[in-house]
Amino acid sequence: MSTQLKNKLIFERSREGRRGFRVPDIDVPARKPEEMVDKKYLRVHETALPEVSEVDVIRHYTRLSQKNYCVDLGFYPLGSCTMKYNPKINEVTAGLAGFAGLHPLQPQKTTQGILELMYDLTERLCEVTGMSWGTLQPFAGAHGEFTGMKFFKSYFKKQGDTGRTKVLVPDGAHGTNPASAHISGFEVVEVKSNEKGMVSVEDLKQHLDENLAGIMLTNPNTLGLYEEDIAEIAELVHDAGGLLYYDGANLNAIMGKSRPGDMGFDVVHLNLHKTFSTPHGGGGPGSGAVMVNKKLEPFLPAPTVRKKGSEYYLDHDIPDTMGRISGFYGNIAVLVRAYTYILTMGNDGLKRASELAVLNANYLKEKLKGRYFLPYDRVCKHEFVLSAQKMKDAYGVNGTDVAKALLEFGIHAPTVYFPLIVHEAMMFEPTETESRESLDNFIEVMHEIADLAEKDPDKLHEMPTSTPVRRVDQVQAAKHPVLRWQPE
Amino acid sequence: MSTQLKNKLIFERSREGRRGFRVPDIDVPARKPEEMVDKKYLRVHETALPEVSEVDVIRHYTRLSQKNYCVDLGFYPLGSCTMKYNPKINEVTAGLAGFAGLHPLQPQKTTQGILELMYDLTERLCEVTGMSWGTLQPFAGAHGEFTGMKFFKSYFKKQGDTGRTKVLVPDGAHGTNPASAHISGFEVVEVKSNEKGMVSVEDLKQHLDENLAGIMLTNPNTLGLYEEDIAEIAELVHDAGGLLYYDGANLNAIMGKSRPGDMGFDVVHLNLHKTFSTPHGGGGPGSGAVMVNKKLEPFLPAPTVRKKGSEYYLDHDIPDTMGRISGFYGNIAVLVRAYTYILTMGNDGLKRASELAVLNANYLKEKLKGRYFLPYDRVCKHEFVLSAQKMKDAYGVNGTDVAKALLEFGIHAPTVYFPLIVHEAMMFEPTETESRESLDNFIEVMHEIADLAEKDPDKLHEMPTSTPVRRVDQVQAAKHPVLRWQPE
Amino acid sequence: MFPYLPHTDKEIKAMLSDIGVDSIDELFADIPAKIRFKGELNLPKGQSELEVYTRLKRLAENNRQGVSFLGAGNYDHIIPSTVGALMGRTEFYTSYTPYQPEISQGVLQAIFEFQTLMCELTSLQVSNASLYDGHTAASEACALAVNSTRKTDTILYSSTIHPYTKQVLETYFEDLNIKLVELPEKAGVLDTDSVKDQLGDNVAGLLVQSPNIYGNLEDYTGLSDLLHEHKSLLIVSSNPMALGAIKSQGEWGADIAIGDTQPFGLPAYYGGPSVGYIAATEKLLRKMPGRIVGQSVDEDGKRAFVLTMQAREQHIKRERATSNICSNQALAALGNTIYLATVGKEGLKELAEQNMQKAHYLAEKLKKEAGVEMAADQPFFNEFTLALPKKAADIAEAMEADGIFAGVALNQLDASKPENLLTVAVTEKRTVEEMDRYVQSMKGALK
Amino acid sequence: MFPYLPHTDKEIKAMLSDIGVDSIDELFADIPAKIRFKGELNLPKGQSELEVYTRLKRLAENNRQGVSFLGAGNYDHIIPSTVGALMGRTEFYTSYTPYQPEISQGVLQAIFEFQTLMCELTSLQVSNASLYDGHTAASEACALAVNSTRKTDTILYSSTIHPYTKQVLETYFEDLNIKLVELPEKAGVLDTDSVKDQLGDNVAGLLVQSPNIYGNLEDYTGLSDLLHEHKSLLIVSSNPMALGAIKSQGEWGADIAIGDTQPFGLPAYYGGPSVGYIAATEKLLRKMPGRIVGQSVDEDGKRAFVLTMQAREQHIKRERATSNICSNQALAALGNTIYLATVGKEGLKELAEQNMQKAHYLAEKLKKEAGVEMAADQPFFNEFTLALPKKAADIAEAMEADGIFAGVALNQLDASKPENLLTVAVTEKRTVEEMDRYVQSMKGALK
Ligand SMILES: Cc1ncc(COP(=O)(O)O)c(C=O)c1O
Ligand SMILES: Cc1ncc(COP(=O)(O)O)c(C=O)c1O
Repeated sequence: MSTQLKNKLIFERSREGRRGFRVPDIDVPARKPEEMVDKKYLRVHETALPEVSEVDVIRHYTRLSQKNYCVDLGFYPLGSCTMKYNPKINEVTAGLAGFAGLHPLQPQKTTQGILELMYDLTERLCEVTGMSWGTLQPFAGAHGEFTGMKFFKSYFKKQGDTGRTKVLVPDGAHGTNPASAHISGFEVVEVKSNEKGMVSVEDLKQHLDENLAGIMLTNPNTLGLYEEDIAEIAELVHDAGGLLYYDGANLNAIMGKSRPGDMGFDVVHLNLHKTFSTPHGGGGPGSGAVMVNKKLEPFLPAPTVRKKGSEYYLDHDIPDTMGRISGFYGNIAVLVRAYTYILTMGNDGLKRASELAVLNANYLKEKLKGRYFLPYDRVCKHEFVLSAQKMKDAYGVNGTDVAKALLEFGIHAPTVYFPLIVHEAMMFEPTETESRESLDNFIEVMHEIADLAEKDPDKLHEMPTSTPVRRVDQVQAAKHPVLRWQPE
Repeated sequence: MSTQLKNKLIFERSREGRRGFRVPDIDVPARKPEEMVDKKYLRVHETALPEVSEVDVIRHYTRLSQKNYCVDLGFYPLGSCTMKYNPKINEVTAGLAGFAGLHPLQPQKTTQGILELMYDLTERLCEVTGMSWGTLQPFAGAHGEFTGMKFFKSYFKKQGDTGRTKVLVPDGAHGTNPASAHISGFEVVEVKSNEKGMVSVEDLKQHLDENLAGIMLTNPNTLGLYEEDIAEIAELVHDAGGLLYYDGANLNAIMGKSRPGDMGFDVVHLNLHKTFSTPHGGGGPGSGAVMVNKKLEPFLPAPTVRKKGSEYYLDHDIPDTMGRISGFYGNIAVLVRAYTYILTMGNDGLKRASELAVLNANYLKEKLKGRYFLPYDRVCKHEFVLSAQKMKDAYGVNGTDVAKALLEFGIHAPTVYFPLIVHEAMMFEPTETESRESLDNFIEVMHEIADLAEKDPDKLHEMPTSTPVRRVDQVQAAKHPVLRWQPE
Repeated sequence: MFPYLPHTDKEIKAMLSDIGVDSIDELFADIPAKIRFKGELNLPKGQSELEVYTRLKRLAENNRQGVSFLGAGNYDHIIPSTVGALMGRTEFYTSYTPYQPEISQGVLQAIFEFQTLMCELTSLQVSNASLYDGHTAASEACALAVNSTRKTDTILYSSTIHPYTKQVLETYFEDLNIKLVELPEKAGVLDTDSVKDQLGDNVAGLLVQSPNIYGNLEDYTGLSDLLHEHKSLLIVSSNPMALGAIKSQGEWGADIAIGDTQPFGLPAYYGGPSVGYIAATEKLLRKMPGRIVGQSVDEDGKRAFVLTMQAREQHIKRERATSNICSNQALAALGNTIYLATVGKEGLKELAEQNMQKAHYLAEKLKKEAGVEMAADQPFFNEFTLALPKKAADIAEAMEADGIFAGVALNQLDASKPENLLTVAVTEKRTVEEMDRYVQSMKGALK
Repeated sequence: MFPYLPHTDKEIKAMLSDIGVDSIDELFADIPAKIRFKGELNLPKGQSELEVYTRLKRLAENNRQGVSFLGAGNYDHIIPSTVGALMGRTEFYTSYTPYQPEISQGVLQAIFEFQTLMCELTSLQVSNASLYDGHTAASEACALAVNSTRKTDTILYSSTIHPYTKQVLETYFEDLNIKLVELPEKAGVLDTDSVKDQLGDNVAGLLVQSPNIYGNLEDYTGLSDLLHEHKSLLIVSSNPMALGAIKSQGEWGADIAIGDTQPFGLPAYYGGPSVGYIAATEKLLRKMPGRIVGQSVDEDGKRAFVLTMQAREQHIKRERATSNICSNQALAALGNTIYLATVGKEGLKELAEQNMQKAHYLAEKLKKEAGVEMAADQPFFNEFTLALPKKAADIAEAMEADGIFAGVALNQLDASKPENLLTVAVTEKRTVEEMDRYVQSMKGALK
């Protein structure tokens, strides 16, 4: 049966002696490894790598690809992830051989083009965020957060202020925030949100002591709400001797409208794989570029790109640098895409993108709040959070059920169970690249799901049924971990 | 509902004023058309071209693509079509900007690379076919056939032999053969096949008169059988003053094993999109390169690629040329792929490909003939023909039913109802790039279908049920033709 | 070892034994010994990807490109990134002709959209799924005219059509009993007065082209009425990019519209692949050459697309067929479809206008600053012809030294044309700087 | 107009009215006036694809490439055509992290295969879904060691590991209460005698690298036993391409294997993206950083893959997490997977052997013909270090004039290294002609 062929692992397609690749004929003496190197250094066991033809490889992964949803297939309102359309021109420019073939250690006079791009991109990201300079090295958002925390560390070290060990993180923060602060050697203290879903200034004030290193915030916050008191918060933290860190995952809401630098942040990480349209690749690679203000510039990770006259170079000579945070200079291919996007959109386009992202989110919110509970009912920015708690209480239909039902309708689920401050949270981020009819289709589906919840909840519990696999047993996966294929 | 979104035409996604493409700002005076050209020359009616965003375009055609089967998804035993794997390196080389950007009329000193490729490819195709020179211009097999017929015409014209108006075509020939002879101004006479499924020499002899221009054959023929008497046929035709034309659609069976030139053919067309692995693109573009022997070389279409010293050039100076058969020089991007393939395979690989194509076909044939009727039971070459006639008589299951059942099992159907000399014909061509397990899976499915034919024929009539659409009403399509979308 | 040949030795042995033979050679025993090929093909052995790529890359680099003002049927237009991204979907490019509609809706629907787009652009009612190129499309159109009109044996064509089209027509019709009669030009356009003289009941149709080979727009006012009076058909060939701005074939009253869609998202690629388009009036449908996709329903009543009207085709008609085309240029037509969807209604208009604006800018600047003359004073779209004081080929060669492909010397296409005619194409891609450089270079070359 | 913004003015109006506001600005009224951004960002306006492409192309062309003998963690290997073709499938590259397994089996299964491949290569039991790069993988591995061993506060590392790895470790650990202690080298490899001196119950683990920064292979016989006696872990970093020929981490008895998979089908791309791999013994599973895919079944009992063991991750653990990694390098890991599937078991062996053969050819030829010396007499894989009579950077610069990137001057990575050390990498892509040219060029540069 053909299904049998279709559901194999690549290892299960292996046939002894089959080949999918021809190595060029060797043009130097073909000595055996043991003639070159003492046997004790050589591999003992054969690997069970697959033995397949090129045809096998292509068919296997082409079929696999068809078992995967993606932005190019439809709406992907995964909150906090900014799954906007990834423009094709970005892929074209990222594919240019003049970039792809560069070795990170080749002489800098032979890499002026890529260095100019990095310089130019840094400058533009600074303009968007209102910061002074930055680093493009962080490989993802969390890596950017770590880098941000190292700025805090380096700054206080330079100040000789060793007592500042505490970083404040709101209760609604993304998990990476506290984790990043923690692995950087900070003690994490949670700040409560108030009834409006915003950082409680009252609670914040409790923590403003001489141990305060600073605070990590995202604004709009993870409820999609703009922190009204952000200016006051910044003042309070600064006055207490602390620093402010901005998690840029939510920047898509406010480009050209409000800049973290102007809000008072000292350091900002950006997720280029969100706001700047680089594809997420099924989990990465992304880029967590970090921008800082003048105060923190001396602590940039080494090297940083600079310009002298008309020459671009990697500056390793940063006396107060926090050190090296990655092997080379970051996910360069991602940077090329982000740069392409910024050129394409320009100042007018970036601003318009934010405006329409916010328009789309508010439109959705208004159209859904009648059927789903909206815990914080006010104007939102790029995303908003609904709760399935009432539905769960009334009909036994929870956030997961709604998510899985959406899959059945051919749409990606929202982010569920985050932020933690909302029970049965469902976080929707439509992004600006969705058209009105796409939103309307989604609204219709969501209403249909709400109808089903009332009338036929069991049908929802069954869903999805038409996806490549149905609901997957996560408990078994975790309890009896099978994490690799085993040869017989 | 999302399905509603998914099944639209691009026109039905249109929204007034929506844009998917930005034209660069105009950098010369932006005059209105009517300021440049008298109004009578200008378009009167607006077009109903779609108004969609880039996102719409990408999603629309990405989803459409997923409604299409292809070689990269699985087995495609479509007889006479040689649906072998299309190597990815061919796509890489065909994508080289140094080829793609060339204008056909730019100075030849600036196109030495592509001319060398064309020259080299011609040479290699001559070696494979045993011919002397050729043209790469024909856009597809049928175009090659036309070109072949023009060689006949030109040759006899040169001989002053105007009475040779008759071209013989076997009853098993592909429809393009008689059609090509006809549109070239020949009268087509059908030659019968004998009980072995081969050209009847007896019948052939009836037609060997002074009106004979020649014969069109493919060998192995459309039953996948090597014409035993080919040498005698060639002698007879030549002795009668005729020429032999070889339809190269079936060359994949015999590379390095038997050459049309050695069989006695004067002109050969090749389907580079079959034997030489260039993808078929859902119906084209292909290439129907034509090779000829010395006798016919003077009649090549103009221009032909030649070499003088180390310089390649397009020779327009062919006194006895048949003329021009296409605007420029053929489907060059297809030629790049075919050339890449020949370099990759080499003489050893091409021969091996034919050997394994024949091995695969015979293997399938032997495994299926127990359950399906094999009208000509002998060793086959690259393909073979079964008949569903007995199944139809016994259970009401015809060739179409078998074909549609295969679709249900995720496999492409064979060619059905061709050749015309076999009732309920089903023509299978596995090609060399299918692995044994792929064949075994197919055999299993075919046996299951045979079982169903006996036990539950209605189930077969229902199939397919899980494809993007089910059986399509062809009668309605032809009776009430709807050949375009209409704006409201 | 060959990466595309999956068979292991063990598998081959087992398969041979299942077949009941001892060796692969036995499977070739039916080839008579006397014509069996015994040696080895005189070709190099197979090579690795790296080696092959290195060779191809070297060949690619052994071509040179310039700032291109070359046209004459092949143009340097912007190709939106969507085109490559979507044509690169393997489901499209590694499928065969959509004979099995149930698993070919992707290709079928795209072709249906292509047909619609061609109808919209040409203002005609039916289009096929594609022909090989614009030149062979002309011969198919003429054959269609002959086959749709009774007792005709003559095709008229304007001397202003592309010379290659003429040459292709000659090849296609010289062995049939069809006369090709060329009508003269006047001031760079068809001399329409000549039509009447040649018209008669034996005339199947008249083939004209606008923009013509000089780039000039022709005025077909009254032409279709005149032809129709004689039951002859009007066939108009047009650069489809021009149709974004100029009068369409249907608007001129043409019965058949043809042309070459290379400008719609296809790379120049040394001339191919492109697509020959053909659209016609409803009446001509049953004689239309090539494949056609129609809309129908499946067993569940769902909209579905399918190859239709196949009774016209050679599979069924065989020696009675009036066209032999089988494989066409489907993937390239898909490229056109994606292109047109991307640029859209307004984009095509804008692009067409920019082509016109830029060509007019350059033409005027050349007249004013380089003092050269137009070969004729006629309206044009994105291409115009200069009558130079020297051989056009020499001027082009001189300008090539400045990195500019200055245009097509028309006598290169047709030796009977004057040597001093240079046809210059200006697309939306040419910048004002490039055009100013062109003028400087031309001035230098003329000295 | 922006091709990615689908909204028409009409639609915007209708949506605003549905929301109940009059303007988009109203939706931003919650931004306090004082910090609202009022001007325009000081960036150019948006541009068309052609303009953007032209700019990017110019930047790309403003880099130069040479025949590369550069390594030090990034190598010029053959990339089979399958890798690009499949990584280019939009279903893979435009999807997010596979949080919804029902519609993410493509990515999930591929990662599961990646994990298996890493286990096979390293001879260890569990692998994660990827880390950022080989250097950050080292710091994750050290953190894993610290977190899996009781009451330890020290990480030992060999002075022969990549200097950048050391620097990254310093950044990661300097603010934690973890001591980093460097162990000395002897003749270009770790002085294994020094391990004993530093070992104690406070030591979480020892990080070593083979092939090391000089390209030398190190001998870890007995090392894991020694460490395990102190309940310390052995962490071995290896170029994974070498694992096709050299003893794997598991075979040396390592507890954790790390490295960077750039050699497996990823372009050099100025250093990124690549993938940090990490594999470990079963025992360490619950502390493993990063995402992990597990096999399970769906409701119908069908095999299915899913992100698992998420209790380890920061989404749940938050400030108690021992790693913060969230997005990883999934697409690049997919590239690795396709690469390894394509080259296969025998291909990887052959490639590894050819790397070795070619590097040995060049090294011997350099010794013999250019009279240069190896920095140490040690076995090596595809990279070796020369001790030159002049500054390595100067030699490299001189050779660059011949179009050759001669190698990495080690003091460029670590100022404390002697100035005369040049590390030369030779992959299967280097031809005998290129190597012979290298020797000639070196001879010239040394004059
Ligand atoms: C608010 C927020 N912060 C940080 C991150 C971490 O980013 P990354 O996954 O790129 O490490 C995310 C990602 O989901 C996020 O949503
Ligand atoms: C035997 C044979 N001859 C000729 C042709 C025509 O080739 P093309 O479709 O390339 O015009 C075919 C194509 O199916 C064929 O099978």
